This record gives sequence, structure tokens and C-alpha cells, in this order.
Amino acid sequence: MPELLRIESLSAGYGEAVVLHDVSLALGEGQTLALLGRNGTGKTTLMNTIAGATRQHAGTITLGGVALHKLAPHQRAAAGIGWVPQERNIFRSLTVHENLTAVARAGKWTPDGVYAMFPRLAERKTNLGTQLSGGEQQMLAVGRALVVNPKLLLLDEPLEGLAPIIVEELLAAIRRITREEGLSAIIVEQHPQAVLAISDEAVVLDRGTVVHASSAQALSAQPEVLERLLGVSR
Amino acid sequence: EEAFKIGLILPMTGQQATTGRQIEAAAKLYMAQNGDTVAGRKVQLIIKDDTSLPDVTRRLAQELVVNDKVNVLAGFGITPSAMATAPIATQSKTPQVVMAAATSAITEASPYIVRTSFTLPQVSVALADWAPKNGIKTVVTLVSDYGPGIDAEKFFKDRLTFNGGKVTESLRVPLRNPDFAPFLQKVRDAKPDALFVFVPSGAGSAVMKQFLERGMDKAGIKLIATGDVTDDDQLNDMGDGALGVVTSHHYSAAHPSAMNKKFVEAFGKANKGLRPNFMAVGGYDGMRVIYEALKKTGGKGGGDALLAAMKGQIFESPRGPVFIDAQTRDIVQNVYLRKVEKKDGQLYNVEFDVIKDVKDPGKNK
Amino acid sequence: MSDVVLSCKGLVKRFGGITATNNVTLELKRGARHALIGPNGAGKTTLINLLTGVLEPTEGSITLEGRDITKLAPHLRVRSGMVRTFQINQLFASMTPLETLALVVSQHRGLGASIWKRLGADAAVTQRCTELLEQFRLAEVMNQRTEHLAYGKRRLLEIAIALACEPRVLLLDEPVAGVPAGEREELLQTVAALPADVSVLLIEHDMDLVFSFANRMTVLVNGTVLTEGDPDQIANDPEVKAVYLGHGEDAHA
Amino acid sequence: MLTILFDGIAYGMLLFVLAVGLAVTMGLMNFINLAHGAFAMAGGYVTVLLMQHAGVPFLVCLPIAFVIPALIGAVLERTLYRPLYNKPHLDQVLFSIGLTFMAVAAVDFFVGSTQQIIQLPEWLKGRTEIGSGDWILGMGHYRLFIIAVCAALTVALQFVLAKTRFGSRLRASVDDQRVAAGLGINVNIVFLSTFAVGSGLAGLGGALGAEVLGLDPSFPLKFMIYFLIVVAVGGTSSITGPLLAALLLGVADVAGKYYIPKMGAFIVYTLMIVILIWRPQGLFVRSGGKT
Amino acid sequence: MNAAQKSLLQASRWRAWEPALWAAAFIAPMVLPSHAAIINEIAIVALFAMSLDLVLGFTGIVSLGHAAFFGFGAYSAALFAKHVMPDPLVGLAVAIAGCTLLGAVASLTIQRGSDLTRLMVTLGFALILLELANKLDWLTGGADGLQGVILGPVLGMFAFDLGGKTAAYYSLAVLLVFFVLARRLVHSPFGATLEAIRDNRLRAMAIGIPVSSRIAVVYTIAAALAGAAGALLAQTTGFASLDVFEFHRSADVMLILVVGGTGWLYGGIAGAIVFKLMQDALSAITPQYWTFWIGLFLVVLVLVGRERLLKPWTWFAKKGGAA
Ligand SMILES: Nc1ncnc2c1ncn2[C@@H]1O[C@H](COP(=O)(O)OP(=O)(O)OP(=O)(O)O)[C@@H](O)[C@H]1O
Ligand SMILES: Nc1ncnc2c1ncn2[C@@H]1O[C@H](COP(=O)(O)OP(=O)(O)OP(=O)(O)O)[C@@H](O)[C@H]1O
Ligand SMILES: [Mg+2]
Ligand SMILES: [Mg+2]
Repeated sequence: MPELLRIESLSAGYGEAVVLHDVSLALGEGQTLALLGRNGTGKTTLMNTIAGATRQHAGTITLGGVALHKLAPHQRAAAGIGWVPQERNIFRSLTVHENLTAVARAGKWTPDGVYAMFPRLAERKTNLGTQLSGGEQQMLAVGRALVVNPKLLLLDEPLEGLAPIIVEELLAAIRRITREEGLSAIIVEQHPQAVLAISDEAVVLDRGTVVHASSAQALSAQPEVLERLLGVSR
Repeated sequence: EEAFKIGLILPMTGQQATTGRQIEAAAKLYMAQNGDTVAGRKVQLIIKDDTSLPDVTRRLAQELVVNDKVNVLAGFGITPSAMATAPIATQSKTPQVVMAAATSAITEASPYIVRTSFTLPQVSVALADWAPKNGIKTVVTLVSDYGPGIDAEKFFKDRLTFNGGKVTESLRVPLRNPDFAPFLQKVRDAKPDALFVFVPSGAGSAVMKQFLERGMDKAGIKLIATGDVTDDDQLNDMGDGALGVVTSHHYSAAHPSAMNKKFVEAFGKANKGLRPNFMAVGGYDGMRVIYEALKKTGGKGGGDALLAAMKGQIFESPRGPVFIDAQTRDIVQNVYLRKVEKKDGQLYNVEFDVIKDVKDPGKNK
Repeated sequence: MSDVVLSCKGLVKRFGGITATNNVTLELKRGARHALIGPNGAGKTTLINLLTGVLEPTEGSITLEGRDITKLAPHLRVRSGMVRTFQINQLFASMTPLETLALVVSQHRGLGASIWKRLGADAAVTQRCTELLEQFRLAEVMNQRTEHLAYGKRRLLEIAIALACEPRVLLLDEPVAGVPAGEREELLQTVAALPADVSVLLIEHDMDLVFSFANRMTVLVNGTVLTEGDPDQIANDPEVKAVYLGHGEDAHA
Repeated sequence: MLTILFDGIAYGMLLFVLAVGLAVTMGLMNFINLAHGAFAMAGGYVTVLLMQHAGVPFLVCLPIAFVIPALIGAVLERTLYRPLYNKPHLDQVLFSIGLTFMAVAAVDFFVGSTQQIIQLPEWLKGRTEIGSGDWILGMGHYRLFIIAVCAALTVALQFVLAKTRFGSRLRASVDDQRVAAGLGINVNIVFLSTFAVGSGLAGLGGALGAEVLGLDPSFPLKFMIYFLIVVAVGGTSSITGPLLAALLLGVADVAGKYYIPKMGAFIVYTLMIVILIWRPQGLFVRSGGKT
Repeated sequence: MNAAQKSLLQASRWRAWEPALWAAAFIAPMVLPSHAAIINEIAIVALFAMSLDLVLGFTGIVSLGHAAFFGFGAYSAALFAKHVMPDPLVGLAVAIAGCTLLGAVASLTIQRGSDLTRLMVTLGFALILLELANKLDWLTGGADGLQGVILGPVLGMFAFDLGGKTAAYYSLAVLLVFFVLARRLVHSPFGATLEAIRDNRLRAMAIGIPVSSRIAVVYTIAAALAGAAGALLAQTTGFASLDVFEFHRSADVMLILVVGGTGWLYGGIAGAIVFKLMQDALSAITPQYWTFWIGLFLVVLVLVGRERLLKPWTWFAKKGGAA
């Protein structure tokens, strides 16, 4: 299995504040990484840094051989990044459909594919971004990342605010997409068990550094580690 | 000995800026031509920009009088500015020479005001005298809706009626009016013999253009106006459409006198070929009135003495003979009827008739 | 006094062609711990917006403490004791938590229109603020501008504001969204600890919390009430499982 | 009757050409650019100076009057405007007013404060009349020309914004610059080109409008109110909104001044207030548009 | 007193520099008698800007038509002095009363819509008043302005002098009185509800604040203050003309306020001092092109930032940190 993403000695933050220190990790094609950690440990910051939305101080990010850290944010999408930001950030003056078409790139995933996955969105095609329920916005954010047709999906708390049944469906869909289409994904989540079940790798952050890296299976088999690192036992 | 100070308050920025520039240039020209020492006393000009805000004019006048101890206040682009300053002139006994503002009532606001510009009634009635004699019986008036405009409308109408003509309709356009189309269309539908116009210089060319565009000349309507409309400052850019427009005013850059020729030439030379307009001549003559008064008082220049010396001055101006009426302190002057003509490839208001020694009719009411 | 505090009858809300709320009839009992669940876009938030007067219903009526409030202005409903929280934080960015709470408490105690008194001059008000700040662990950040607070703190403030209004009826819209798993329970504890006669309507997708909190549940689907019952009934309802819970939630049965 | 209608439409169209650039920068980019009038003035002066000093024909001047302000706009966007997108609106007001003051004084310094007058080519000067009696329709050729240019512009702009992805990419960038960039939209280029086009449109408007409205250094301040009225009444979410608003205001103004000249200046302001109180988001916004 | 109360009251305490500033203001006309006229003008503009700060800075309601009240106050005071009685304080009170009424009526027009909507509605309101004043020329003197306004001495003792000293003290005193009132207002619970409305209207409603009536009240109060400023202008200049209603009055006062900074009451005062002095100095140097330099100042102010411009020592410190 060839390697897709490699991050080495990354440090980044906001303005002068450095949030991430010396973070390194790697991910193979078609693999899913669960990124865990308590509140405010820098998970979102890591995702944003890969997407190019924070200030990077040091280190390298390569995606399929391309030096991502040298690219402007909008070029990273072309290089294969699909980003679901934590706060959803739906474009509020665009309709659902425009939200998708504005960023779509040629490839397998089209707006129609997204509608098939989330039928709810198809019914709300002409609603403006602000006229969606919280969960619908979350679905749209995921769909919007898919139509970029990326190699790597960055999903920042994608399950927040979704109905349990949709959570199940979405997790299944992510698993299917990574398995069948060779897409890779990084998922940040508050509920570790749910994501560990569908992930291959797991990384835990604490105060901006990697404090644990193993296979997902290995981590879920160690409840005491979860308890210690995340403060949850479930 | 201390210098003799003239505080010249003018609008130097904003929409009235051209007024200020013309007067400033003329005042400086006068000083260049006549030296800056009069009766042994150095004359100093202090120029202030009031941005056409009367309260600023007033404050500047106050400061000039109290701090700079000016001997004369001069300038004043718009009527409210002159009016707002009047109490200061009265209180401080400082002569106030109004070089531009043209509403009739200004000179009544303070016994220290002397005017060297003109009044709108003065030039409007001249046109109302001329029109009926030249086949114009029915007229529609179109004036800007503010003091001077209403003055012009009223005096034109009264005099025309007196002369047997008839004003069939009186239109007033808002001061801020980008498009004259509806008003002109109304005039066109009314089909008078002539349209009488007063708008502040600047808007004049727009009226004229739209007048032509609407084919009103072809419909047999004549355009007659006060001289503001064919302001010398802009006349040349208006193009041939302006040819033949009849206006009445007290000054034309084409006034055929030796003195004026010299004035126009010197003015142009000093200002990159700029042509002096009626504002400039008001400033030029205002300076003369001040200089002569200073001479007469032997360089002493107390307020009351200066004022007394200003009253009754009779002299030859670039515009022709003028006289500062001792009673009203307003200017008495010839009003000319002019037609726009081309001379040496340039457009000029060429005088073809004159009504001599016109007093401001506003004062007889 | 009747047992029902807040109720709505035949409530309908249409946005253009979309019917977000479709003939909803609901009763909230005094002292209830009532949960409102349902798929995304079922109309839960919309219902709260209707009850609180942010939106105007197309049809139907709302009654609070026996009084018809369908047409009542939003702020007057608050004065009648109905208070809500927002799914997405709605805070006063330029104020500190202390100022925010002082304002809310003053307003609640009828001092909001006083022009001459200084904010904070009233000792009873500041006493209450201090209590709230302690209770929600906001005391150490009470003088920082709200916009500079960490997300978790802001979420706490969001709920503290609602409680500062001393509600008789409290409507909570996904109060723990974005709060880490470990802290969620604790947050709901403060709500659960409200006086017994305060009625609470809770919207939440975290089923662990919902089932540990609620003693009554209503399921909303496509704008209509699918079913209502106690937690056991709902957890075992096959229809609810099919449209909402999925298979992972059998544990609650 | 018809003539009045025609004049009103032409006047409205003129207002629209002048305001459309502002609708783009303010409505779509959410930047309060009160220096809009300064770009319009630039277009006007480019035309006047080229015609007077270089003898360039009017029709050739128009595209140049678009291009030069667009270039100026592009340069200013890169250097000065960009850091201000995220600043509060009041700072934008302050900044753009400051820029306007500078432009006004600079033009005054270099060109002088007198009114500039454009000499139209002969074929634009005349007038055509159709019909007779009450139904006579008199059309000034220049006004016809304005209507034609304006119609073409509207169609083109509407096409770009509605039918191409550019429109939605622009609005996406305005809504959330950071996320738009993260999803592959080249925000800088989108803003740069939009701002340049907005400035260019202003310049074109200035060139077309100078003939009717007159041109002197106080132009940007004098007509700012009119631009704002059009954009406010039309709403800021589309191009058609300001167009319809401009037409409505143009016709109402002309007809009002014709039929009740005494009410002159009141008509536009009263109409504006009534409309805005009735429909605060503007007359022609998409249902439930931005809040 | 607990910690919460202490830090709440801290916010509304008078800082040491405040009395010093006011003392300086009141000494100024004495020490610099030659500048009394401009001190008067600054005080008037500062009051006008402070009034706008109440609606714009504290409540977040933008207005491009604040001159409506300024102008109405000016004409009320001038007409009152001319036709009824020349006492300045009574005239001031009458003008304030008139503007309060007008403000209450106008507050109905600004309840709904976006910033742009409010800008235009307020602007339209002021321009309609301008046109009205122009049309009612039998009363207002139309475009020539209203002359013959002669004011009696303030408190029956201090006649307005040519140097403008009485005027300066009169305006400063009125400014101070209204400043103290406004200061009290913004630090009251009422003031806090205004800020809440500015920050988040939806939430303000959700905690029981009657948003519309609060906006109406503060707008009315601001109208009264603006009217007072207008009245001072008319009284100290003995003149009123149409330009008191003009667009540029409203625009200038907004510029002045934003230059000084919104939302802290001193913004209007600081802005008035900076703007007026700069205008006066620049236009004395170059009467024709001073607007260029004012424009440049505004541009630089925004680009560099108000904070940094006023604290030059931060210019280099920042760079050092980044390197
Ligand atoms: N825009 C910002 N400016 C400055 N500091 C920030 C910003 N966003 C986040 N931080 C800080 O960076 C740190 C890491 O935040 P981050 O959002 O990456 O955490 P997280 O692990 O995603 O937390 P959560 O679980 O709450 O989403 C926090 O201490 C936070 O305060
Ligand atoms: N302003 C609006 N215009 C049109 N449709 C709207 C508007 N607001 C909400 N809707 C639609 O109404 C439906 C109900 O939305 P609501 O926010 O009430 O859902 P919800 O039950 O709270 O969902 P979630 O659990 O995802 O938050 C949604 O499908 C949404 O798209
Ligand atoms: Mg995060
Ligand atoms: Mg919801």
C-alpha cells in the first residue's frame, strides 16, 4: 500500500501563537486515520494546517509526492485535499446546489452523487446556506468536500449534530469510500469508539504534540490508554 | 508700521471652488499690477477657505478680526456666508467687501457691507426690457430653487409683465438636479416664445445641451438667460451649440475696452491661459475699492474712515463704468445684452446692447 | 393551576414550499424533563423558534400558563418565564461574561430600563452573578471579552445566560454540541438540578444524555409528531429505530 | 407622455450604469467602497482629456474609460484595499472617503476645478420623433445610446454572475474567504478581477454620464447619494435589483418633476424612504435572501 | 462588596485623566483667547459626534442623516430667539424639546433593515427636512439663511463677545453637562442593554430586552443631543442656514466619530479636536488642496490602525517579534 500523506516535524499556530509542536505522521492510500485528543489540543489546528488555513512555522507536508506546504490554500484543493471545517462554514449566500458547484472539480463525485448519498439535501437544493438545519449543514459540508474529488478527506467532527441513524450511515459511507475508491481520510471525533471502529490508524494529540500513534484496533483494545489520554472509558 | 491686512474668505474647495479661484487670481493680479504698498503701507492678503459653510465663514471672519486684526473683510462666495458674517462686520466696524454673492438683500444686512459684484435683479430686468422689443411675448422661466433664483424669477416676471409680455409658467428646479429633461420637456410642451433661465454657473452648460438635444431651438423656442449660464469660464468648452444664446450680464471677457483687453490678457498670462469671468472682475474691482479707500485715508485705514472712502467711488472697471452708490453701498453698473459668437475660433459673449447705470431694482421695493 | 405549562396546537410553519412544522401539537407538563428528538431537518429548531417568537407561525396557537401567546412579542414571552438556548452560540461578543450576566440579571429584575443607576450598583444583582459564575466555572474568565473565550467556555456562558433569566420553562437546543464527551454529563447536571417545578424541553442528538435525562420524549419527523412516550417506549419503538435511532442504540432498551 | 417615460428610462439607465459597479463591490464583495464615484470620475476625465487633447473619438474613449479605472482599481486592490476586507464597515467608509478626498484634490490640482464638457459626435446629438399628438415619442439619440449600452451590460453581467460559476465563487469567497480558499477557490484572483471590473464599470459610467451630469472634481461626492440610493433600493443580492430600482427611480423622478414640479426634490427621497420602510432589504431581493 | 461588583463598578469610575482633560478644556479659552472661536466650534461638533456615538457606537444603528436633528435644533433655536425671546438657555431647552419629538417620530423609520437601509432612510429624512426648510422660505429665510438672530446674554450676565469667549464657555458647559448625562446613561443597565442589542439582536430579544423600544428611546435621546449641538451653533453664530441639514454635515460627523473611535464617548471629542484642528491648520497652509491631506490622513489612519498610529512606539516592536 503506497504512502499518500507524510507530515514531518510540523509546527503551526495562529499569528504568533504556536499551537502544534513537532508533529509527524504518515498515512497510506485508502487508509483512515482517527485523530483524537481532548478539547483544545490542536486537532482542528492540524486539519487547518493541512488545508492551508493556519500559519505554518516549520516542517513539511507532502501529499502523493507534492510538497503541500509550499502551495497556496487554493492550490492544495487541486492537489487533492477535501476539507470539512469544524464549524461547517456553509457559504450562506449560496444555495445548497451552488455550494456544491462552486467548488466542484471534475471527477467521480458530482453533486448528483452527493444528493444520492444525502437525499435530504436534494430536497433542499434551492435553500440558502443559512436556511438549513444544523444537521443538514453538516451533510452539505461533507458533500462539498467530496465534490472536490480529493485524494485525502479532512473531516473535522463530521458527526456532530447528526441524528444517530445518519451517523451510522455516514460512518458506513466513509468506510465504503475509503475501501472501494482508495480515498484516504483523517477524522476528528469526540466519541473515539465510533471512529476507531472504521479507522485503520489512530493518533492522539495532547497540547499540540503526538502522544500516541498506533493502529486503530490496538488503541480500541486498550481502554486504559483511552481513559488516560482522553478521559473517556467508553 | 503694521501691514494693512485684507482677510479674503472664499470657497476654495467643493462645488463653489471656481468662484474662489477666480477671485483669488484676480485679487493677486490687482496687487501685482498696483504694487503691495499703498500710501506707504504694506498690504497683506490673508486667504481662507470656508468650504461654502456659513458658520465656518463666520468663524474665520471672527478670527481674522480678533486675532489677525484685519482692516477689511472681503470675498464671500455665497449669500449665506456674506449674511452670517454681517454681524461681525457691524460689531467690529470692519468694512466687508462682497465680491461674489449676488442676492439683493445682502447690503442691507450690515451698514459695513460694500458690494462689487452684481445682483440678480439687476441683470434679470435688463433681459425683461430687451425681450418684448425683440418679438418675445410669452416666456417660461426656469430657475434654481434658492434665493438668487427666486430673485431672478420675480424681477424678470414683474418687469416683463410691466413691459407687456407674459410669463406663462414659472418652473423651479432643485439645486441638486442631475437631469433637466422633465423641466425642459414641460417647456417644450408649453411652446413659449422664449425660455428664461437662471442656474448657477456650472449647471448652465447642462441646461443648454439638453435644450438643444430636445430640439427646442428647432421648435422655435429661444433661450435667454442671465450671464451665469454662459459663464466665460466654461463658455469655450460648451461647443457651437451655445452660438446665438442671448444673455444679460454686467461683464463679458469680450467687453470691448482697452482696460478690459489688458485685464483679460494679464489675467490669462498669470493663470495658464484662464479666462476671467464675472467673479474675477468682482474680485478685481473689490481690490480697487479697498486700495482707493486706503489711499484716501492716507494709509490710516480705520473702519469707518475706510467705509466712508469706499462709498461713492466712481471708476472705470474692466466691465465698464461703475459707481458704488453711497446710499445703498451697492454697485451701480451697466448691464449688457450679449450674444454668443465665435471670434478667432473661440466662443465669446459679444455685447450688442447696453442698459446704462442700472441700480439694483431690489432696493426700490 | 393546570398541569400543562406550555402547549401548542396545530402549529404550522411554511418556508415557501417547505413545510418545516406540520400541524404539531405538544404539551409540556410542569416540572417535566421532556426531550424532543428526530432526524436532521425534522423541524426541532424551527419549533423552538416558533415557541419563543423568533418565527411567526403560519397557523396554529401557542399557550403559556393558560395564556395565548401566539402573537406576543419575543421579549414579553421571556418575561413570562420562557427562556431558550441556541444551537449555535448567540453571545454578546464585546462584553465580558460578568457584564453579560449582570446585564441579564438586571434586565430580568426589571432594572433594564433604569438609566441613572450604574450597572453593578445593585448588590443583589452582583451576588446572583457571582453565584452563576461559580456554578458554570466562569469566574476565572469573567473579565475577558467573550469573543476571546475558548469554545467550551462560550458554550457554558450560553447556558448560564438562560439560567440567569430564572426560567419557568427552559428550552435547550443541542446544549452540549461541541462540548467534549467528559464534560457533557456535568453540564446537564446543572440543568437537572433546577427546581422541580421548572419545565425543560431538550433537543439533543447524543442519546446517552437524552436517555439519562428525559422522563418524557417526543419524536418529530418531517415536521410532524411521530410519537410520544416515556423513554422505554421510545427506545423500543421500531418506527423510531427505523427513522432515527438506527441499530446502535439498542443498549438503552 | 411617452417622451417622459423614455426620458425616465434613459435617466434610470444612466443611474444604473453609474451604480452597477458599486452594486458589485458593495453588494457582492460586501465592501463599502465610497470611492466608487472617484473611479467614475476617473473614467470621465480619461474621456474628456483624450477627446480634448488627443482628439480620440468618443466611441474609442469608452473602452479606454473602462480599462484605465479598472487598472487603477486592480492596483489599488492589490496594495490598499485587500487588507481592509476584514475590517469593520466603518473603517472601510473612512478609508474610501479618504481616498475620495485625495482623488478630488488631485484632479483639482492637475486638471483644475472647472466643469469639463464632452463634445459628442454629431450622430449622437440629434433626436428622433415618432408618432404625434399625445402619443408623440421623442428620443434623444444619446439617451438611446445609453439605453443600448446599459442593456448590453446588464445582459452580460447577469450572464456572468448567474450562468457561470464565477458568480457563486465570488459570493463564496465573500462569505468565508478562508474556507473558500481551502476548498480550491483562488480568492485573490476572484477579488482582484471583481474589483477591477467594478472600478471599470464605474469608469464607463462616468464616461457616459459626464455628458448629462457634468464633470468637475466634486463629482464623486456630489453623486454619491444617488449611487447609494440605487443600490439600497435595489437590494444588494443581484444585478437585476439595482437595475429595476434605477429604472423605477428614474421614471418616478422624471415623471414627478414633469407633472408636479413643485414637489421636485421630494419625490425621490420620499419614494426611497417609503420603499425601504416597506421592504427593508430592498425592493428586489431574492426571497429570504441574506440577513 | 464582592469581586464581581468591584470590577463592574470599576468600568464606570472616572479615570484620573478625565477631570484633567475637562479642566484643560475649560482653561483653554482663557489661555488661548485667540482660539476661542474654534474651541467653540470643536465643542459643538464634539457634542454632535457624541450624540451619534450613542446610536452608532453603543447601539450599532448607523445613520447618515444625523444632521436632521442638528439642523432642526439650529432652526428651532434661531427662530425662537428671533421671534419669541432672546434668552439662550430657554432657546436651548426649546430646541431640545423639539428635537426630542422629532427624534421620537424618526425612530419609527429605523427599526428594520440592514445597515445600508438605515443609512439611506436617515439620509433621506435629513434631505427632506432640508428641502422643507428651503421651501418654507417665509419662515426660514430659505437659501439665504435666517438672519437677524440676536441672542441675549447667557444667564442674563454673559453677553456673547466678538472674540467668542462667552460662546466657547457656553458650549463647553453644555457639552460637559450632556457628557456627564451620557456617561451615566451608557454605564447604566440601560446602556448595557444597548450594547447587547448592538452585539446580538436575536439574543437580546431572547433575554427579554424590548429591542424596538430601546432603539427608539436611545435614538430619541441622541436626537435631543444633536439638537442641542445645532442650537448651540445657531446661538453662538447668530445665524442658521440650510447647510445645517446637508449631507456633508451628517457625513462629517460620522467621519469625526470614527476617527476618534466609536463606543467610548470620548471618540467624538477626540475626533472633533483632531479633525477640526487639522482642517484649520491644513487649510491655512494650502486653502485649495487641504482636502488631499485630510484624505491621506484618513487612509493612513485606517491602514496603520488607530491604535498603532497613536502609539508610534509599537511600530517597530511588532516587527522585532516576528523576525
Ligand atoms: N483562531 C485562533 N486564534 C488563536 N488561537 C486559537 C485559534 N483557534 C484555536 N486557537 C487555540 O489553539 C488551541 C488548539 O485549538 P484547536 O481548535 O486546534 O483544538 P481542538 O483540538 O480542535 O479542540 P476542539 O475539540 O474544541 O475542537 C487552543 O488552545 C485554542 O485556544
Ligand atoms: N428560513 C428557512 N427557509 C427555508 N427552509 C428552512 C428555513 N429554516 C429551516 N428550513 C428548513 O426547515 C427544516 C427544519 O429545520 P430545523 O432547523 O427546524 O431542523 P432540526 O430538526 O433542528 O434539525 P437538526 O437536528 O439538523 O438541527 C429543514 O429541512 C430546513 O431546511
Ligand atoms: Mg476542533
Ligand atoms: Mg436544529
